[in-house]
Amino acid sequence: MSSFLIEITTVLVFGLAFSMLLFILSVGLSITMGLMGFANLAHGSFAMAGGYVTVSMVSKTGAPFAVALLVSFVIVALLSILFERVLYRHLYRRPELDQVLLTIGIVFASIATVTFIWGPDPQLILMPEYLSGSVDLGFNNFPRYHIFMIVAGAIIVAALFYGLERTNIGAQIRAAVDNRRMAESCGINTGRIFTWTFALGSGMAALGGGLGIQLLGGIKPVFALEYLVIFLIVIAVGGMGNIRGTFFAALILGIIDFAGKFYFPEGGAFIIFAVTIIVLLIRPHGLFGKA
Amino acid sequence: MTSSTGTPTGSLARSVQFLQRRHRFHWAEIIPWILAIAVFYLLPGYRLLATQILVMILFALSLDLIVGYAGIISLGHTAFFGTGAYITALMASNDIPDPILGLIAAAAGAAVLGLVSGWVLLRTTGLTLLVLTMAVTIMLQELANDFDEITGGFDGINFTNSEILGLIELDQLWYSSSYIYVLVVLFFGFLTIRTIVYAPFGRMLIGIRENTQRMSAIGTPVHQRQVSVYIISAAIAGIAGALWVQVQGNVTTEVYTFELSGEVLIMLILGGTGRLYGAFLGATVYKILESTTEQVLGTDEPYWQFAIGIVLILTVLFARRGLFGIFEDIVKKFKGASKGEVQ
Amino acid sequence: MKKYLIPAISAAGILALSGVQADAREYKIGFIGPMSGGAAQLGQQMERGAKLYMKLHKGELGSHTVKMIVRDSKRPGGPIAKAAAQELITRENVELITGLIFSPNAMSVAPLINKSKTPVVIMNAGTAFIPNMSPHMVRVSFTMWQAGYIMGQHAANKMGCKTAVSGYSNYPPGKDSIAAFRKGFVASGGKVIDEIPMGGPAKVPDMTPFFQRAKSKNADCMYVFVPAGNHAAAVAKTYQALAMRKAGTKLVGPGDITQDTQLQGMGSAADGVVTAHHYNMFLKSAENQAFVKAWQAEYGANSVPDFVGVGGYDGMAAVYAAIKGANGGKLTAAGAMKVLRGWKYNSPRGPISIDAETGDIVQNVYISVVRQKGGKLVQEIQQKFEAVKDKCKELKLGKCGKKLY
Amino acid sequence: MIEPILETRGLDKNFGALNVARNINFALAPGARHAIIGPNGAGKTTLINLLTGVLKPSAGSVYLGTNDITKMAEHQRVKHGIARTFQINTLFMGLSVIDNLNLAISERMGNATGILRPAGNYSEVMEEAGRILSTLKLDNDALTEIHELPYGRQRLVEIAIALALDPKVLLLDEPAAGVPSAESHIILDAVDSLPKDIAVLIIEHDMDVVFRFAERITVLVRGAILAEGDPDEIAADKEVQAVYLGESAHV
Repeated sequence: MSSFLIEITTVLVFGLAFSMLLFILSVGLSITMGLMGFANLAHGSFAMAGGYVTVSMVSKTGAPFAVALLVSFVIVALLSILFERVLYRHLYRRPELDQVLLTIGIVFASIATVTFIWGPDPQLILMPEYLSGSVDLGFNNFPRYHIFMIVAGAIIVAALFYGLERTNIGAQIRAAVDNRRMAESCGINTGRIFTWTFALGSGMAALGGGLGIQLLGGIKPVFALEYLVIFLIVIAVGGMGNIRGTFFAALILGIIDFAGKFYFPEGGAFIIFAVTIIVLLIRPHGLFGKA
Repeated sequence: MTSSTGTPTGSLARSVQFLQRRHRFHWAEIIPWILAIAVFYLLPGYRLLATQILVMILFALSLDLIVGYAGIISLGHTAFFGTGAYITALMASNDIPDPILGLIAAAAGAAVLGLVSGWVLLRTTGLTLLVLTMAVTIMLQELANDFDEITGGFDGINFTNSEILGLIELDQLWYSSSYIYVLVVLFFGFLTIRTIVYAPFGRMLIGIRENTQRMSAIGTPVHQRQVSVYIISAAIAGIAGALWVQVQGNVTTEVYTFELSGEVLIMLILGGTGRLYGAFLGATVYKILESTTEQVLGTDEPYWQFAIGIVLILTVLFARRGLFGIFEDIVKKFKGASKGEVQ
Repeated sequence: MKKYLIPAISAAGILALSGVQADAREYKIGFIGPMSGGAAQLGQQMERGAKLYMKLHKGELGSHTVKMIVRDSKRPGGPIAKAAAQELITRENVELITGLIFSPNAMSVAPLINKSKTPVVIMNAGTAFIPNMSPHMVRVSFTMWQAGYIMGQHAANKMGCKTAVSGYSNYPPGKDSIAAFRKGFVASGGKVIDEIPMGGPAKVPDMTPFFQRAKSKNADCMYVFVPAGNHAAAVAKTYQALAMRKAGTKLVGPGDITQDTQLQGMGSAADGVVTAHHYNMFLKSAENQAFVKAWQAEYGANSVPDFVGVGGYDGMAAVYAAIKGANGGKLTAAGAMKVLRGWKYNSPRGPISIDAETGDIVQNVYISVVRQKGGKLVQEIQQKFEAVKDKCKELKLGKCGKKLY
Repeated sequence: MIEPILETRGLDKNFGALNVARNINFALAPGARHAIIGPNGAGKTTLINLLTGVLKPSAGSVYLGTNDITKMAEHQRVKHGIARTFQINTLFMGLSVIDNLNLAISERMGNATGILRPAGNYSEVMEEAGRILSTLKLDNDALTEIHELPYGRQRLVEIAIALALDPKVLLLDEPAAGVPSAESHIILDAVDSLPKDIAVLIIEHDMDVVFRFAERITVLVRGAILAEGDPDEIAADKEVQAVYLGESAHV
């Protein structure tokens, strides 16, 4: 392989790992905003909760990483149902600004809460042997974890798409996202659909929070706010409520971000934002959004 | 005062009379200014915090023009605040230390940025606009960080202002003259904004917020008007940014953070949008919680974030129109229904 | 009459000797540091160091006491730190201000204390020129130049590196640090082939793209500067994940990348990393061993001090020295500076002193290497450079060469 | 024949493969009372949107008098005298009735961008609003916010706003839609008493209203004009009966 090809492939592999993480983290918010028009800025708090549950499981109980991820999915999904029932549902018909205020309030309170429990330091876990170190793919060494991230991401994405395209509940969700009124008139209980979808989305975020520990330098209290920017960008570029769009947006932005930093480190975060601005000015409803 | 305001079912003449008097000053509007002066004399040790609050009020007011009145939600208002701040700081550190000139240049520079970015960005709405405004701010912050030969980067620039009108030095320890300076600028800024919102232009903005489709159908060039108010708002935000750094004598890239954009938006929603005094209340409550929670609780543990979070949640759940809404409800209870009083 | 007079005089004499026991004074000092937000762990370290010193040296001031008022600077920028300082001075009437993690925090405070003539002891903020901003400031921490320059020399002379790449957090201390490294490295015959900015200091970026770029340059050494705290763990991890050691690039840097509080979390990734720094918890001196023991007795066996904690500890030692110098009277800037400029102290990090002219720290710099021992990571000292001054001020580079007040 | 005040020539509009307007040649005479009828989905509202500039045609042109206004933006057309009402209330729900009107009047009088004088001091705006409110018997509701008004009275505000624009051409999109029949006479009276110098184009489903009001009727089916004539001609048209009246009979 020529050195140029090696470089491109390397960039793609790394970018893909980040893309997968981005998608898993963002897709729930995309659905929430698309389905109910709810501006849930506390999405990052659920992802963060997932990260902390994973860390605690692994370090306190010695549970295997994969088990910890699944448990965090379940716990956070249940937690999000609680939040949805107690807080969110009062605000579905209220102005967006009220939703912003509530969810930012949750973000602040969650940051403070995890600081009390786990302290301000980033929490890390030592990965099992098969996930640490690097693996030689013939043309370059890659971190095992990145490869794992791509594989795990692909499985999760496939499962999600299968669930949405092939199952009854998936069809109901898609119908409700497309046209809520129509779906309701067809007898779909969109309120319940939303609760389940919200739980699913938050659970996915929790998975992302757990999977991201290794890639994002640990899980820490400010996570909930720090990654909000990225979620919003992915969703806007992908088109609100568009799952396929969110996937491609995550793919494009993940790879561009890596390539940008690799080739033009001076550009800093500039490149990903420049791309976002250009895309949104040309396609204000996102790459795959409804006009 | 109150007996003259019209009742909902009153005759046409009384309705017109209500509209003709709507913009008049209510005696209660003097309260914030009295409080501001009282703070100056009674709490001298809190003057820098109080000064910062006054600046934030002006910043939040500028945001209220676009969010509360014109219905344009932005997560990037620090683009203007920061630009005003840097213009002033750069002038002062390059031998143009006059604070008033600094304010004027900051307003002009921010207005130009408002024109350019508004013209392009305001064709979009909702989440897209939110993300675009945020992206612009973050890019400006990156630029300020990268060009640290000029901006001082993360460490920023320290500078000194000359005397105001060649007479009054901006005091940076006891914040006596600085506080008064900011208060005076805030007062005129507030008067300007208040005049604008009660003029036909302000009413027109409310129309845009309520229904852009209908505004087009009555002959309003909506985009052009949105850009106009964006420019005005940008200029005032630029002045706020200039004040922010003038009274502190230094500027860092923090003035461009999107977190600050978020904070000022939260202050505004917390206080209540579209009513001017919401900005006063929201900025004050937020900054006081941020700065004094630990002192009040007598702890070194950082509780402020928790305190703000809880206040935000409770405000949304129980005070439907921000904290100022509580105030309005109380007034209403005392007076019976007097509609549109604080529109 | 005389019978009564003599004991009275001698009593007065004893009082005078023991530092005016009669009116015990409470010295209020202000402590500004990030107690919340992304850098809260640094604020906590620094506060713990300071409080530990106060606890261990309670008796040292006789009947006088010290009350430390903590204020949260929250963010790296100036405004909140400055407001905190203003309130501490005008409302709490503190006589001295200390703490200050981030450089902009310290810089924003400088004009204020120049007005109020309040002495300041900087416990951390590392941008080289800061002490030049006020005659009332001293610094007990470090500058980027101390470690960077020596690391550059060491990499070229002792580690056999002919080429190097640098990666740095893109802000003034980062630029300081790689400039110092470059100067030391080039002076010893090395060549820096790429300098890679790795995002801002506020957020920990994914380091992979930057390290992958560095790897593609095939240099002998990679010098990395990131701010202490969250960034450090990511550095070693990324280095290992990309198998850069196998590819023949050695990882070096200032001690920020092997910060003691982060070290054990790095696992085998940190093994073999070489750093230059003024402190790590594995120093063999009696002072340090006593310090680490006291720390763990106070904050738990799992808690370790790092250089930020030592900064807090030594900073408080300086504060106590200044208070002793005030001898029961008011702590003034002039009085405090008289004691502190030229002050010497046997710190856990070795003997330190404050340069009377610049107000900046003079201290040992150690070259250490990380080793795995008994399932734990330790730092072994390989070489010691004694009484190192700030190169930037010695060479009078840019603002380092000027008075800024 | 009199010069039409509003005219379309060969107007086409498609959304992808969907033709919603097909070669429409339509003329509105000054002072006309003209109705457009057609089954659901015939493209009636689309036609209004094309006339007002909300939509741009795929082909063809729109004339106001002798001016080609095809490229003119919606708000500019309003300034040239084209006003409309909406099929579904499109009002400033949070504002009072008189504030709704004032917005339109200020815009028409060209003082909507004034930033110095308080809105309440523009007496000419107030007088105009008062006049229109009295005409439509809305004066007692002047300070009522729209969302507190019954739907029927909200429809009246739709008309009031359009009148406040002092139009030459008024396009009414099903003015009585959604109004309970007990109240619909209020709307119909208002429509009947519109000033004679305004050319009025009305879209309506209710044939009673159409035949009571219109002097001329155009029938639109699947985006194209099927027939046009005076009410008697249309009533007698076999094709119309088959396509339109037949269908509406079993709706």
